[in-house]
Amino acid sequence: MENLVQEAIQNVNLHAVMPSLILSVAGMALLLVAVFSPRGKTAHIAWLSIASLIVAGIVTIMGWNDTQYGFAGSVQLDNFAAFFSMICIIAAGLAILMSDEYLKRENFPVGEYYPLILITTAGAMWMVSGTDLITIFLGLEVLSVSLYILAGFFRDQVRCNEAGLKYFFLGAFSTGFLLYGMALLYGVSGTTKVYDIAAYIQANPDTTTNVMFVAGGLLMLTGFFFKIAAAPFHMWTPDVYQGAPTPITAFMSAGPKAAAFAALIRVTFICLEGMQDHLTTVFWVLAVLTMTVGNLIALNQKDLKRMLAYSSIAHAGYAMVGLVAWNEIGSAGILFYMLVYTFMNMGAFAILILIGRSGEENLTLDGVTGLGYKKPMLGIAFSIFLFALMGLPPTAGFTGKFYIFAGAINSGYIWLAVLGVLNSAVSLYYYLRIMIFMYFKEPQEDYAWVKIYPATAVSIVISVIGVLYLGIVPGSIMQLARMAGF
Amino acid sequence: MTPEVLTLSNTPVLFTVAMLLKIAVAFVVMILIVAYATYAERKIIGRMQTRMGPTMTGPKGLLQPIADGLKLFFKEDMIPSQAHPFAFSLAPMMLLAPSFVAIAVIPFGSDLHFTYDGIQYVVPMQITDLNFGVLFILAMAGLGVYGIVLAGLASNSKYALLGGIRSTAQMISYELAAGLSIVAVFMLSETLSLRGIVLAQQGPLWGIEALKYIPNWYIFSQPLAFGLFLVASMAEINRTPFDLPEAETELVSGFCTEYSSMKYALFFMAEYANMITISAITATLFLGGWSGPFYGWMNFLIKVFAFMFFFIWIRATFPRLRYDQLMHMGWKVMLPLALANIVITGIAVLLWQ
Amino acid sequence: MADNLLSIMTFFPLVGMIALLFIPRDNDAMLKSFALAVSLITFLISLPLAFDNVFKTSGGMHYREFYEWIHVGEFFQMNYNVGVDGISLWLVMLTTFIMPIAILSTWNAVKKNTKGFMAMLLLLQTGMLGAFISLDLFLFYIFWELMLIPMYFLIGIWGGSNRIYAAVKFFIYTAVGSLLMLVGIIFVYYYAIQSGSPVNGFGIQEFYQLDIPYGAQFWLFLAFGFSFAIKVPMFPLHTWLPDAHTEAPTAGSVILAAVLLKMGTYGYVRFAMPLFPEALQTFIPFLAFLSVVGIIYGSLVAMMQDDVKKLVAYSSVAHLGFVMLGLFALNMQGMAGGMIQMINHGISTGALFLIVGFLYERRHTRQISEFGGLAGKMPIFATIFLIITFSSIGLPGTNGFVGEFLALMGAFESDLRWYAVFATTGVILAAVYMLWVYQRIMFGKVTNPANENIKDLSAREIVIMAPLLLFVFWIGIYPNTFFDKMNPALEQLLQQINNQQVAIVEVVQPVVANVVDTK
Amino acid sequence: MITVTHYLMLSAILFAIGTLGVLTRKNAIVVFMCIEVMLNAVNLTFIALSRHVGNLDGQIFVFFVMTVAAAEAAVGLALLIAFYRNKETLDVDDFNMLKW
Amino acid sequence: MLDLYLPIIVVIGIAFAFAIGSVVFSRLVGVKRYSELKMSPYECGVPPIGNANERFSVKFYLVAVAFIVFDVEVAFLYPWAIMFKQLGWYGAITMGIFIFVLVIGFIYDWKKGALEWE
Repeated sequence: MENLVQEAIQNVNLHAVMPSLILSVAGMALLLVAVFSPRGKTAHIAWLSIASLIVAGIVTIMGWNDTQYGFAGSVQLDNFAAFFSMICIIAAGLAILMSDEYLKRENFPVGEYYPLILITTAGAMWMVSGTDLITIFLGLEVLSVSLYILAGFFRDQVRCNEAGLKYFFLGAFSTGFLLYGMALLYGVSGTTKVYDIAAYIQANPDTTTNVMFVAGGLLMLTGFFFKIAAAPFHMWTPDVYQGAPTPITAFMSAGPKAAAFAALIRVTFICLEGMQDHLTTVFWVLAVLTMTVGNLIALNQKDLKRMLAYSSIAHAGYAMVGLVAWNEIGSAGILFYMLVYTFMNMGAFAILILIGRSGEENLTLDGVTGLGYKKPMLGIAFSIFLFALMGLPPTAGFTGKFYIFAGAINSGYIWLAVLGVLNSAVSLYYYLRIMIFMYFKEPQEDYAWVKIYPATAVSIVISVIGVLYLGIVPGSIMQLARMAGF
Repeated sequence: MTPEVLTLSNTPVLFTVAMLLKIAVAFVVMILIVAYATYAERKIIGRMQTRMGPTMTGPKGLLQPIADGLKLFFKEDMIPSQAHPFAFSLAPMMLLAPSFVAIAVIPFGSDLHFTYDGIQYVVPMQITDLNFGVLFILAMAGLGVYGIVLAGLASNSKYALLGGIRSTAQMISYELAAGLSIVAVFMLSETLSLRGIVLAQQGPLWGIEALKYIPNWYIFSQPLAFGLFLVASMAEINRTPFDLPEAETELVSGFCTEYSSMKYALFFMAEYANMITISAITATLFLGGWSGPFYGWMNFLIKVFAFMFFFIWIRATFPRLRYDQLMHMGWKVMLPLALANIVITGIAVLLWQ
Repeated sequence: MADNLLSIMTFFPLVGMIALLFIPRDNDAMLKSFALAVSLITFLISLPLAFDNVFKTSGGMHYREFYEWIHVGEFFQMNYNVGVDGISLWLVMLTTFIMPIAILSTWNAVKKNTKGFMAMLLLLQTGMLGAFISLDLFLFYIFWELMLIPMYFLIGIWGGSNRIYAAVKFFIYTAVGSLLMLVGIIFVYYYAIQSGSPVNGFGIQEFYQLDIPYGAQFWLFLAFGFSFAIKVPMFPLHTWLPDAHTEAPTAGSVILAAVLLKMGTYGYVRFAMPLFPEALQTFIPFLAFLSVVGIIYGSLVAMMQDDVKKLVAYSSVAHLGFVMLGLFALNMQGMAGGMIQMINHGISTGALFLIVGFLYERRHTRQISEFGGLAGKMPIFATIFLIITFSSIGLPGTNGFVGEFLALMGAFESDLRWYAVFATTGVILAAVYMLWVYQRIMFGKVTNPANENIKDLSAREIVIMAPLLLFVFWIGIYPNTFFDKMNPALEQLLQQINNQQVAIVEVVQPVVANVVDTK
Repeated sequence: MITVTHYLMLSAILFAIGTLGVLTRKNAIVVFMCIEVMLNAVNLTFIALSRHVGNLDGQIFVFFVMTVAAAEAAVGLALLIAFYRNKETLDVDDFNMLKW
Repeated sequence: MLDLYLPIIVVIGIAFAFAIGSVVFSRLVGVKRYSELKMSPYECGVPPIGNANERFSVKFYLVAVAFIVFDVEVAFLYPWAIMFKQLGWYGAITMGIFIFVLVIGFIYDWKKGALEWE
């Protein structure tokens, strides 16, 4: 017993969880700040949240190239984790920036919102740095549970309730699959540590034909597929994205999705390495299905949020191409793509926040008719994000897709890349449609209600800079992604 | 030669016989105490309020409980037309049965040694010694909530529903306080087995030889935990002054408004059975169980009766709490105190080592 | 200065565009003059290229600039790698030359949102110049796609009544093709890496040295060729062109015809043909067939049009058929003819669109039946129109003759003889539809009262047309100015195509075939 | 003799029941309980396997699953209440403000 | 194993048998005189109004939710408590952090008014 305790003490390495620790503590502290603040006063909480995110970001960056192992190999803060952590931090920061005025407009300025985002981010960071199925699961759940709340945050709006509930039900449902898969993997290998499972498979190669192991692996992956909204497990995405508060939708589509991808990469590339042949086929099919379904259904969407939801499904499909590639370029490509996606998608949602009206959030295509003339700067920014989502140079969307498809082609999946680009071509249509309404039609309204909230504008500017920077001179960040990839 | 513990594998027959005997004794005693606890309560409260209590049935009214029981047996068993019949019938059983089951893990006497066929056997005076006995008791206490919820919902009547909901809220609130308060005990005893806890309370207080005249009962080490647990338990079983769910004057008996006949009697019995269980647990956890100057089971019964008297006494003395006061006390007084107690105990124990 | 000439030339319009954004939006005159000034300065910057005699002696790349751009370890490297040779030289010049004309042509035509219009034009110029000078496939792709965005807005915002349809069609057609090309580009790169060949990022000069197996070449040529064929446009993929041309504003049509379409043919010359010479051999009959079909079909459809602009648009399809046919002849005459025909088409079709624009500005209609007898009312216009018509038909003495003649002759001397025979009918058909439309518009009596008070060309319009006319005759009479600088590069190109052919026919590489046999 | 296989079979059946319940039942609370059944089936699997492979990792996992299930229950119930207060129904078919 | 659980099973059986038996017995021997009025729910002697399944205060839910969370805390505390002395300061600090987190939640609950009644 003494030995065990000694060992446990030695294994604690707070450096390995420092960024998420900072966010958790900040989250809890701000929760108290929130409850002691008068109702409606939330700005200071938002700024404190951003400050803590910056601190966590600095700590993460300082840990670059300095892999920390903690808690007996349950946590591993390596470059991979650091990169994804940064994505989550950026996503959270942008979401917070675009939230405060939005909450005031929606008449629901509640301070708990920000701590919840911080805790979600902390969960995402556990998830990306977890090398133990328990840690991954725990991170996933901390993330999910906070997001359930955030998705249904406006408790007096039925749409929001519904989004929260749907997210909750399907999230919990998928958690069941994930756990069952983990249980079976544990049963076969006798351990929950990712590297130990890999070692076990190495020692017992016939494990990969073990029915229990294969079933476990697939069930676990199913759980992850729900989280990254891969077709046919994507059903929740449009509803939830449409109903949830817009900043949360933006955040959800970037940070948590990136975290789910991170865990998926870690688990598949390390743990299930032996199943590569079978898994690439699965990923292949799912990737094609996901992008096709996302793009095709997005074609006839009128509601912008819903359209972006389907587009985000399609983008998950593109990112999955990196999984199929199963090589360094592919995994680094996913890293880079998720970063790119964070900027472009969150930017697009930030614009939706500005042009939405209070309460009536269902922004349709008609709602942006002629917007480009009445609010030229918004129009330009929105166009940049849309071009990025299309994947056109010189925006980041192009470099991101390039990275991903390069991975696939390097592994010989040329037809997958072809299907990928054909899907991009399909997606052009619905993104262009937004621009058609924005620029090619005469404005019907004067958009007097559109106020450029300063903080939201800052988030848009940051996103624009990010999109252009990653599009024009992406070399250094791509290099970082390469160092972080598997 | 060390005595052999009776197990099913080495001596199946003896084990079975002993088991059945223990169960039978425990049950009969339990039912008797339940029956006469009602009598005792009426008598004692009567005396305290300078009344006589029951006097007519039998000598000094001693047959009163039996008469009550018979009366209830022959009353009409009604199921209101709007009720859900199955759940309605299930509810009282769900309340009573767990409180009976809970006694299965309580040690009610010191070990019994006897020789059979030249082999020395030892029989623990306990129906079964689960190594997580406390958890079992808490689980059973938790099950009781279902009975009340079911009663409230199945009756499909406003008073019953309100009573049931209120009672549930109350029970779970105080279950927390009760559960937390005894954590400090386990920190000292290092076991969840009730028998183990009793054994841990042997010897002089805090192991100091100079204090050998004071037993090492946890009531001395953990007075706060004791108080908290007693109060919380009382509330958990809806005893006055925490009997809001049944509050006759406000909610017309709460969740048992619609009940009659033997089903009502089961609710009634459950309350007293719970009282016994709680007394027994408190005695075990804080007063050294069967240890004391007399035979094991006598010590134990004395402690139980003392607690029963205490409960009745409280009933006679205190007025009923208001609901907000009740919840306030559970959440804002007892819960923090219990948590603080754990922290303080932890620090104290570590410093002591 | 000379070291960075190409970069300065390319990015000057972009800088100008950014500066333009700070000019108040309602100051139309200022916006226009500024844009014009920017485009003129760009033209001046590019002038030294035209007078540099180094192109006469060497067919290689000149004015090279090379900077590392994106370097991601062993994953991939992209470089800023630019340069011009005799082939791209004249296309670059054409671009810088046409742009001031296009801007001048919109002086009064664009009424709404001048700022956006000018910004888009300047952005477009950067894209076009960049695409012509890129020696790195990745860089080329970036510029190639960059051209899409401004053109999309030019058509969509300032176009005619059916502009949305035309803009989206243009965008999606072009983007689909280019996306497939992207896959091809990435594949070539990794093929080069894996085959151990020396690689300098996505530099095409290194890619020229690759021995890509036939199986891969086939698909790659298809990917590249498809993309360029859309842009050219070749026969079955041409349907976006009439829509885009018709709906685009005059400046847009001019640039689209003069420069953007050259992107496709330039792509063939620079990338598809030399990179995949073996596959080229397979495709030549097919492509040549499509070119001839394009020539005849374009001419016939042009004949049927009621709308002048549509007529010009379809004539473009026919003209570019000649270009393609010349290029696929794979000999000096054909190549030179194709190349010069690209310039010619830029000048004459650009001029035709300007002429249509003049008409449209005056009458706000493009229906041929609305006009008639304009010759008497506007003599200067009639003269200019006639010259341009001759140029378009390819009358000797004008530029069109030189190009078409050389292209057809090249084709005739190569394996494409029979194609050339059929293509020749296109020349006759061109005469038919061009002269016919000229006759219907200019001659006869003024039947439509709206044409009674029609004004002749203004000074500005004459200034716009003058340089075009100059080049019509210059190329028509003394094309050697251009050929001198083009020939060395073309020779080198032909050598590249033919060498590779021989090399590949000789070397059989079964190992490589496995690599290419994709999953 | 009862072996680990029996436990696994039992938990698999429970898991299947839970899954089917989630997919077929209409009442949100029942759906929610079915999810809990799934989680508990997983817990059973973990414990059986933990005993089978002879280490405690599985039981530790169960601890976390329980906690998480509790947290999920808390949040889920809160969401259900919020929805019920606005819409007065808990039928899954009435989650139709957004296209399903 | 069975040593420990057989008695429990027997006890459970007996307890339920007792409960069910007494109910059934009383049903058998008790009088049965049904009437519409008698079977209606009690409501202070006036005819019952409306359905009993009304909404009740959201406070009850809050209590339930808080209970779930703290009950799990208790579940975590028990195993820790019996190992407490062996784990020493390490265990104490670890659990201290855990309790600290819950206390924050508790303070939040408190300040938010989830524990207030009226």
